[in-house]
Amino acid sequence: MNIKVLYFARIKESVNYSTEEIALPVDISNINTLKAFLAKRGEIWADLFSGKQVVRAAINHELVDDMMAIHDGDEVAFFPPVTGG
Amino acid sequence: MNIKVLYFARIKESVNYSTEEIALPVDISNINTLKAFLAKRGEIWADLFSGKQVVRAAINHELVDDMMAIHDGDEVAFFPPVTGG
Amino acid sequence: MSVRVQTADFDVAAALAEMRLASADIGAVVSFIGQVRDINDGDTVNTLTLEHYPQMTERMLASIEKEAQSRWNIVNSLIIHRVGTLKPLDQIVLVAVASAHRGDAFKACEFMMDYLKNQAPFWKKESTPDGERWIEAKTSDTEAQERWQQS
Amino acid sequence: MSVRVQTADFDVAAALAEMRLASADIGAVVSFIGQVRDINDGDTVNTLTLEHYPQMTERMLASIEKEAQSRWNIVNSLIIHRVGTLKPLDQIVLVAVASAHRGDAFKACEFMMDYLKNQAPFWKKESTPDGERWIEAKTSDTEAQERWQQS
Repeated sequence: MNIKVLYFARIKESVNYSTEEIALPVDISNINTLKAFLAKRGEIWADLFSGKQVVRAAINHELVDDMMAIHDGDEVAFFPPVTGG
Repeated sequence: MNIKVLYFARIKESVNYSTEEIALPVDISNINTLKAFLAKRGEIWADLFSGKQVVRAAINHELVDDMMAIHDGDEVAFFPPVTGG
Repeated sequence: MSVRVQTADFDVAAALAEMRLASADIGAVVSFIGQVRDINDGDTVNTLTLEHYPQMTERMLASIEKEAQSRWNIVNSLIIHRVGTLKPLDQIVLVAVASAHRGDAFKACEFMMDYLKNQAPFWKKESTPDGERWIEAKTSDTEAQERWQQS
Repeated sequence: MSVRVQTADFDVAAALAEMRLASADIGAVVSFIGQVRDINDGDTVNTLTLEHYPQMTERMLASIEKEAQSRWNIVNSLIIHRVGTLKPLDQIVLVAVASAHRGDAFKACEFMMDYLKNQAPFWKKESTPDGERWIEAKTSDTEAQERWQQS
């Protein structure tokens, strides 16, 4: 399936872009497995997505936990803990 | 001793004046005994000061309880529970 | 720290701007505005008249501010309370607290209002179509104040 | 109920006046103003830049307002949050709640700020004399939100 992935704040600066389209392998079905998939892209990605850092996720503009399923066409976002207000 | 007594709000309207000077008998030494003294002035006064109604007291602009001693020259105030804000 | 009791209306914008711009240590300003409602206990309110005990009012409000300052980290605070005859939608009171962080400002502002309601010598009389009546003190206000004594 | 996210500054006076004058059912308006401090973690702050996730921000703020409305008796509420680059003493956020009685307004306003701090997708980056740095989320903010889950 195809999804859109967005990165924000410190994570966006680390990976050096803000958005990409990804055609997911069939075994990637939730946020957890997507993080593991991204972590294999190299050192910067491993550092962000292998669990050493707190990375929050949203699917279609809703905060979700790592077990949330991903569906074709979803907009997935990764970002650090929020600091507004 | 001589004191000044002030009345406010509903109590002022009941007694029909806002301030008076009173020369206290020697046995009137605190708010409690002053209330009992005022209660003897007649029906309106008895209704206010014999304990049926909540009447708060202040001495020299400080809220006090009924056991607080009164001294010569004090400004004593009687009023209903406050309702500002 | 300042306290004003006045018949004139007050300018919330100016008061809050002055408070927050006084220092770049301030990260949070919490304010409370109280206004006259048009219905109370089911009856229409035409006017609301506030009486007070002048010398005692300022003293009591200042002592409430001082107590708040001793309990929380606050940079500045302000109480403005009107007296005289007001009508629905008129502003009655402004309590504002400035602090570095929001928790202190929220707590101090609510504390000041709860104490003001129970200790500051103001009394309200409403004029309704059926005549005038003094407003009775509410048990809920006493309970609101008592919360602060447990901590 | 309304939510605004904008780069422009906002007019607290106009916002609060509009809110309180909307109805004579309103007896209380509690508001929170957040502003940029000039010192953070011991360092001078030259500018503060707020990034956000546009479609998600409005949605999350609206859901925070809705949750507050379900928990307390509130007549109206408002959240205005700025994004972009700000400097010390600039206003960041306004949260205001109007209600018949003060208890609801105080609780709902603090609740909205605590949830906004933990759930709304904003991120702050400060520019200091030593360079730029992202502000880390604070445990104290998480704890502030958790208080509301116990009730």
